[in-house]
Amino acid sequence: MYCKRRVRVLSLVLLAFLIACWGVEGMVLAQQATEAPPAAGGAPPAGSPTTPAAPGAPPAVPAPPLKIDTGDTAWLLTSSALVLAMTAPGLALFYAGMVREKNALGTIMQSFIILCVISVQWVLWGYSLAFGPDKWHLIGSLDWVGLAGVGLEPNADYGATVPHQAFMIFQAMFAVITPALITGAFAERMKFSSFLVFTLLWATFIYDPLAHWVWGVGGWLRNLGALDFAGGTVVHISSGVSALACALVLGRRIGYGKDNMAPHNLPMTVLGASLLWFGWFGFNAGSAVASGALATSAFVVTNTATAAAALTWMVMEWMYRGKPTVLGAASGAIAGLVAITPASGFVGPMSSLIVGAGAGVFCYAAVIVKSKLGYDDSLDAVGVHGIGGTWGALATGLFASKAINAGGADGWFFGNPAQLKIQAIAVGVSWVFAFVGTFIILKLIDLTMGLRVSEEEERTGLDLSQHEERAYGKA
Amino acid sequence: MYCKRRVRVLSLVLLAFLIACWGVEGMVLAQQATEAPPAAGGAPPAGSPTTPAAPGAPPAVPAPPLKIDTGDTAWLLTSSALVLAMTAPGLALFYAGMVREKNALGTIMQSFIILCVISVQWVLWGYSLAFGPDKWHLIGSLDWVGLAGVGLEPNADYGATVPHQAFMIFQAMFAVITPALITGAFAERMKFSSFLVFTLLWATFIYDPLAHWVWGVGGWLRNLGALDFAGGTVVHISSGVSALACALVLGRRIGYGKDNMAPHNLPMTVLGASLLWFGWFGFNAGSAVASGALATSAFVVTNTATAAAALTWMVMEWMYRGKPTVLGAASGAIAGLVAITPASGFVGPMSSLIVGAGAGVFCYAAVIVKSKLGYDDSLDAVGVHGIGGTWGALATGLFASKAINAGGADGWFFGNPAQLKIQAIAVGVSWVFAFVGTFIILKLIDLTMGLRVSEEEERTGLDLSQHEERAYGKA
Amino acid sequence: MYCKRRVRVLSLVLLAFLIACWGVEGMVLAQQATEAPPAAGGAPPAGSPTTPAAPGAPPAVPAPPLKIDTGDTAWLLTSSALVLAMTAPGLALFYAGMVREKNALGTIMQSFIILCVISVQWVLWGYSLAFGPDKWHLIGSLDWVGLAGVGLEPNADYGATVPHQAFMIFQAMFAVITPALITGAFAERMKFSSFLVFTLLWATFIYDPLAHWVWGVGGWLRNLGALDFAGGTVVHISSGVSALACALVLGRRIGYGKDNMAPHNLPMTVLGASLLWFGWFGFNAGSAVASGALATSAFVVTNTATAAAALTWMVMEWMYRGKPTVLGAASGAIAGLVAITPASGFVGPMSSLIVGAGAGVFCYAAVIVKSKLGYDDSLDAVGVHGIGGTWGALATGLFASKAINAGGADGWFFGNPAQLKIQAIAVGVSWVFAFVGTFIILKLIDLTMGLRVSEEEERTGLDLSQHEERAYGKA
Amino acid sequence: MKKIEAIIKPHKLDDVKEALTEAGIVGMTVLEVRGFGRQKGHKEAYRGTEYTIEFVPKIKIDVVVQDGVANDVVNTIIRTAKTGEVGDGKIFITNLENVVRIRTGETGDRAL
Amino acid sequence: MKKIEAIIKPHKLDDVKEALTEAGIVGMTVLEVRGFGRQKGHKEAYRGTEYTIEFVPKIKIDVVVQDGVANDVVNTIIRTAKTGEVGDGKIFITNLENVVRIRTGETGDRAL
Amino acid sequence: MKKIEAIIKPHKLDDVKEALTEAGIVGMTVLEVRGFGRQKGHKEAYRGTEYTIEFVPKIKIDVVVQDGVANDVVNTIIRTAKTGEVGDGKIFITNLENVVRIRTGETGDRAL
Ligand SMILES: Nc1ncnc2c1ncn2[C@@H]1O[C@H](COP(=O)(O)OP(=O)(O)O)[C@@H](O)[C@H]1O
Ligand SMILES: Nc1ncnc2c1ncn2[C@@H]1O[C@H](COP(=O)(O)OP(=O)(O)O)[C@@H](O)[C@H]1O
Ligand SMILES: Nc1ncnc2c1ncn2[C@@H]1O[C@H](COP(=O)(O)OP(=O)(O)O)[C@@H](O)[C@H]1O
Repeated sequence: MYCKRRVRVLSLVLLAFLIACWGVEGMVLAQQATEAPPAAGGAPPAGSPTTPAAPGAPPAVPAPPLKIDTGDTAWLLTSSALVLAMTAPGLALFYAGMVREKNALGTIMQSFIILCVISVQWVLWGYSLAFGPDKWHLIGSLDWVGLAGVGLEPNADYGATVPHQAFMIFQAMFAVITPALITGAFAERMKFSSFLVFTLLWATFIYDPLAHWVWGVGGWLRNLGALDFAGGTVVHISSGVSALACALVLGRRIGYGKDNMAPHNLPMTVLGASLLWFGWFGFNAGSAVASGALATSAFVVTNTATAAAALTWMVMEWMYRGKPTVLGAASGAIAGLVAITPASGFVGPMSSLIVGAGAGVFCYAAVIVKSKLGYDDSLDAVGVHGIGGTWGALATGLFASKAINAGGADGWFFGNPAQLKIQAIAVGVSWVFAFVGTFIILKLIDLTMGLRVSEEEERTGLDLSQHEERAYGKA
Repeated sequence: MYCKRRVRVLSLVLLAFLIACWGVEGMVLAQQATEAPPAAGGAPPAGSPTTPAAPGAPPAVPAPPLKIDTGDTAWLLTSSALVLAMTAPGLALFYAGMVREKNALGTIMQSFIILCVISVQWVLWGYSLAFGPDKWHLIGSLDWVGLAGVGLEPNADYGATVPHQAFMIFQAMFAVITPALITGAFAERMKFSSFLVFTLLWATFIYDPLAHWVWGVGGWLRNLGALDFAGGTVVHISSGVSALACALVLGRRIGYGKDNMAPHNLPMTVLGASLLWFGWFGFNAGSAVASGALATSAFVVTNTATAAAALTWMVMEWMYRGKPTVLGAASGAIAGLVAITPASGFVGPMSSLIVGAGAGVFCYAAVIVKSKLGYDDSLDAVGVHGIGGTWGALATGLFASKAINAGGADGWFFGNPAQLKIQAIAVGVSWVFAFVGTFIILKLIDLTMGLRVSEEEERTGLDLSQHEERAYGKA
Repeated sequence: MYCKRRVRVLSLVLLAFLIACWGVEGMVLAQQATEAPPAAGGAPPAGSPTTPAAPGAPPAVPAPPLKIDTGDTAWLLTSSALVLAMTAPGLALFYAGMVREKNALGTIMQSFIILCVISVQWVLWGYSLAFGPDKWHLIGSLDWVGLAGVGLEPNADYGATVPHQAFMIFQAMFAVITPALITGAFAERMKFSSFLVFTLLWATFIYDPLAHWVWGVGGWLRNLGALDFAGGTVVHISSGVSALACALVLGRRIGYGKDNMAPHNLPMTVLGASLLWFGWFGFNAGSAVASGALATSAFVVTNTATAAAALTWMVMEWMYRGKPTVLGAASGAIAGLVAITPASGFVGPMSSLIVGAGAGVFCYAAVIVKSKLGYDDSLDAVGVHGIGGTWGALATGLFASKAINAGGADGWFFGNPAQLKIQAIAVGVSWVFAFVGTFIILKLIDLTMGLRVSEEEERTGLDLSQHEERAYGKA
Repeated sequence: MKKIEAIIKPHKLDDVKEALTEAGIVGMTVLEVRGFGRQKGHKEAYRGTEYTIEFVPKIKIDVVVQDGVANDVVNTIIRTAKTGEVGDGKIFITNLENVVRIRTGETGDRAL
Repeated sequence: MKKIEAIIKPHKLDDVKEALTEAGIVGMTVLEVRGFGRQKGHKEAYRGTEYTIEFVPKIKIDVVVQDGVANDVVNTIIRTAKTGEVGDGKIFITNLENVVRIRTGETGDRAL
Repeated sequence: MKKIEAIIKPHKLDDVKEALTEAGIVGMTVLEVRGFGRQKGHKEAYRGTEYTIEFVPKIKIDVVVQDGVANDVVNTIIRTAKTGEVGDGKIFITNLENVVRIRTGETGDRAL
């Protein structure tokens, strides 16, 4: 009986697939047609905060057809691969090492499957919502759904020397990692099906609009002049604040504050952290959307801030608790990477030392404070990404300098206090939008399908209860 | 006594090495002489299926000396490094996580040592057999043995803008990973010495000719017009079908179907799968042998198909068995990567969604069917690479479009049903050649040195019996 | 009480940070001012052993402003990221897998925190000491402290087609990995605080001067004509010989030769070794400081020598002990990478086979001999880096060929026996300088703060005694 | 002296340990075991293969006590380890001939 | 009641478990141990260092049964765990004072 | 026959094993356990959270011997496992009803 049902299911799926295969032929044909002609953007290339020209580059001459530069494209593709590696294996292992053994696979799965879900969502509608032709300064239109019109010619707005699809796939990796960061807040207790729905809704209704506001041509925060080189607001504040909403709505894990919830595999966590550091060079230096001076500058400050933050966190801990820890150093590094992200294309190496040190101080303090407040942000997504991202976005308003990036702006310390105010607005808006939006999505899911696994499932662990697998089998 | 023997062995080896060192002086000198002059190919650059010009590029002007492009070279070197990372650590961990603890090292060793063996074989004679000047449309001549004539100038046939050796080393990584894929079929029971011999014979007599047929200038399948962008037939069908021969000839593991053979470390497997995904960008997008529109297109469809396949496999499993598994998602991703490989330079993103979904469906079905048929393809090399590669090669005949790659061809859905037939021929030929060839090699080894470890060694595990090491030592 | 102290510490730190933040404003401003103007080096571009022009490149025309090449920069940034990955996660895991479980985190921490410490040291004063304007052919001046004058324009001496900071950050990764290699010698017994002090002193007083001698414009070994493409003397001999000093001064681990000290996680070690291999392409091929023929050549010989060395070590072991081991193959690969490092930009593929094979023979012999001599170089930093680096530096004097690199020199086998003598001088100088210098630093630390953890701490393991953490927690 | 061996559910270990400590027991030895009994195991699946794992993770606690307090200890364990569901475990009581404290060489009740 | 402790070769666990189940035994507790005896261990080598590992992985099965069936159980184990080679293991039989089922508080034979 | 169960510090295992072998003992079974007693555990900290681990890693050695040599064995263990610091461990001695060698079916003293 049971077996027959299975065979039937299998045959049905096979059949359905074949029909689908045939059916989409038309659609594919249609799409290819739009892919072929150069998607030459009507607007002339404009210096933009996110893709500023390298200092010293000749001023852009309007009109002539855009040419793909092999070096820029090589760097952008490399960067895209690096950012993919941040989510899986990077973040997947970073988080999985910190949970208990019984949740190792469930935690890995969350990052891994987000990579799959958002890769498809982005191609189908996410990119269009975020970067498609502007509507009311709030959202991209649906013109680029299914990548219609997103071809292999450069797009003047988003990278005049690289194929438009290269920019698209680079951004896809950002859209992937952002919801994955949130999973740290609800680790070890969320239902897999609900988690999938949450991810899809959050990406569509929180990430895509926010990305449009800050990075999309016409987006209102971009028009305001907010600086966010590689995602302080869009990626880290949005995920960190949403993580707070998750921790509050889902509540604490069973046994929190009583059971031993020590990380089950810290070498795995350090491996993940190191891969995040490695991949983050693509994240930040790749955000120059070109290979040259600006990418180099972003690369250098990324490394410097990260190192400074790791040392600062370690020293703080040493003074405060008596021992320097490995998890602390790794956490500090991530905090530094987070904080330098929005600033990475606008500040110099000495400034980056301070941005990094600040990340170490503030994020460590946040983590200590959390354990007093009593909400269960299991893997400190709030403390690291929310606080680190906020500090980084504000620090950009302090340390940005046109000497580093002529397409940017000066910060307070370089004579322009107004920039800090703009940054503060962008930070505030992101906080409110992400928190309220996430709260609503979570409540909707809670009322309909429920957010948490049952008590017994939680005790058993996600690996067996959600996936019927164990991380470490014994022969 | 024993000790003395050892010392003598050591001294002898040292002596032998010193003599060898002196002896090769002449050979090295000779080789350097051929290395220095530019190996300018006599033939004018020709658009070829494997290294097609980026769409829109100016038509190649014959005669002028070829110039190395720094961006193209950067991308090709990066890609070569990425493909290396696919074999070790990627595949090594992907496979090792799935075996029992007692075979973890033995399994890792197979991938790792193949990397070493084939790296040397390729430089000595493999590259010459596969890509050297054509003989009878069947094999490369021995003219390029020891890389004689394979210098640092571009070769018009195999990459007009990159050093010839860059193309050579990129292809070396392909030659490395292909036999490594097969090891999944005979995991946990093959004798190490026999395995080494098998690898060397297989590379020389199966891989090198097949690569020549499909990719070598003058190769008969290439002349026929078969499309294989990055190795659907050469890499995946050849390894998957050879895997089938291995599973049949070697027979099942002791205790198969009775003992618990659960994976000993699934986080390791997911780490491996993620690194494979990461490296596969080099595999597919690097196969453009240039940085630009075509590489970008290959990159985008690779990511999209992979994500779609992982989701499809997971959903299939969820419906068929009741739970979505982490191993399933990871396996689906690999299936998607396999399937998009031959198509990656010829299809657009919407087509790639279907190619990926198909991989999820067919490969999952293959894995389920296997467990009914009863042969022991331990880590599903057949189901994933054989079936996935076959689907991908055929799908290329359906979805290929000249709008994506002017140097390619249209598939059935773009008005050219003939292409599917050509693809089917290439698939059929690869199946037969790989199966028969592998079968013969295995039988020869079985008759001479034996293929399997003894029963007691198998029970003890490869780690202790073949290598006298344990994966996880206890203090 | 305790709690209050903590709160006070925290507040103090926060305050101090804010003040610091304000205080550096001036300094940052000052620095930015020097960053902005192009740091056009006064000296005309000169062919130099470390950054030689690609063969066939047009002779450098003096005076015109240097232009950044996007492809070269892409490759250098990619290489920098790759070399970072060598230290963490690469070396961290390679070493950590070989220690006992109780020291896994402590070992990982050493590599990880060196990455942080030296990243900051390098930016603040290390780069200036190593590459800053020459003083007495012995050391760089302090002119470039805090990267003053190290901007985003190319520097003719150190890479005429890439931003100066790109060369700086690439070199930073070299400065990072070198002290990390030494940690293999004192694994499982060094006090964390003393280790930090040692690292800082060693980098400043050993590494920075040595790098200046060999690579800095004006350095006396460079002037002598010593060839060291990517760090045979600077990186491997210096770390390997210092490792010897460490092993001798610190003494053996408790229980050495009696307790079972088997590696606790060999898959982790192979993962680390594979990542080292992967990253080493950046190390060697990146040392061309350009993307093209020379980088390609370095890439090819790196891969070939590594494979040859791994096979040689394995075969040696097979003959000498009876079984080929996985740790042996991985160790051989590292030995090959070490040996080809100084030669990688000067020799051809056939020569590299011999360089690799030699590494396998000599380093394996060194490791066997060590176990008779009785000093405790726990993870064989001496045998692999000291011996491998020495062999590689001498082999460069044998196999170097101007046919490969016109900016280099010919070795003995190519008609220039003098080169071997120069290499021997460089080797000898590095040995003496590194050994004596390290010895003095260690003795100073031993007298003041002590080098080793207490006996009880050593028994407990570094993880708990130094960091109050365990690598693998049990729920 | 009596040796009391209790097989319990893993997540009950902390409760049992605390209760025993409160009851004045100063020493015990704990190990991880796998139990087979009325409590059902679980299913696992890896690609095409399904396994039924019949062994359930359990904790075994060994406590050696003077004869007089054995009953109290047993009752304390029952009270704290009980959930009322199948699989709560068993307690085995054996008679012990002697106990020695290695550090001092003391024997019998004084060694506890 | 008797407590039967059997040290066996790891790959024999499934066979023994099945045979005991067929013989009507409904509960047992299993753990991984390392044995030292006549059976030789193995050699390992890591670079220059060789180790001889004298301990061999074994499985220990604890079964508590009524006095009457103890002999049957011992024979069943002997029959299924035997390979005839050195290292097949040992069976230790102890007298047990009492057994308690935590879930119900039942004691003695009823607790099994 | 007597069953001697010794809980010792892990780094003493090799010494004890060697001393027992010299004393003519040809078999023993060893397992890893966690001990709770007078010896204090350690602290661990992960970011903001601190844990006190009260269990200490110990090794348990089971040796079954003829009645006559039990005392010798106990003394050998005391001698070699003793460091004089808290936490050296305990030795428990039980009477054994019977021993069987699986390979041969021998019982009693001959099975040892
Ligand atoms: N006869 C026995 N001998 C040894 N251990 C037993 C025996 N019966 C049960 N156990 C142990 O007790 C545990 C609980 O037993 P089980 O039958 O599942 O539940 P309950 O004790 O609630 O009836 C088992 O997992 C096993 O470890
Ligand atoms: N005196 C003993 N006390 C405790 N365990 C023992 C004793 N003798 C043997 N064993 C256990 O029995 C196992 C098998 O014993 P061994 O002497 O190797 O083989 P055999 O029982 O076939 O003679 C050993 O590995 C050990 O675990
Ligand atoms: N009553 C007991 N029952 C079982 N095991 C015990 C008992 N008391 C102590 N142990 C074991 O002996 C070990 C050492 O005991 P401890 O009190 O720390 O030191 P000491 O034996 O030197 O007084 C403990 O870790 C525990 O494993």
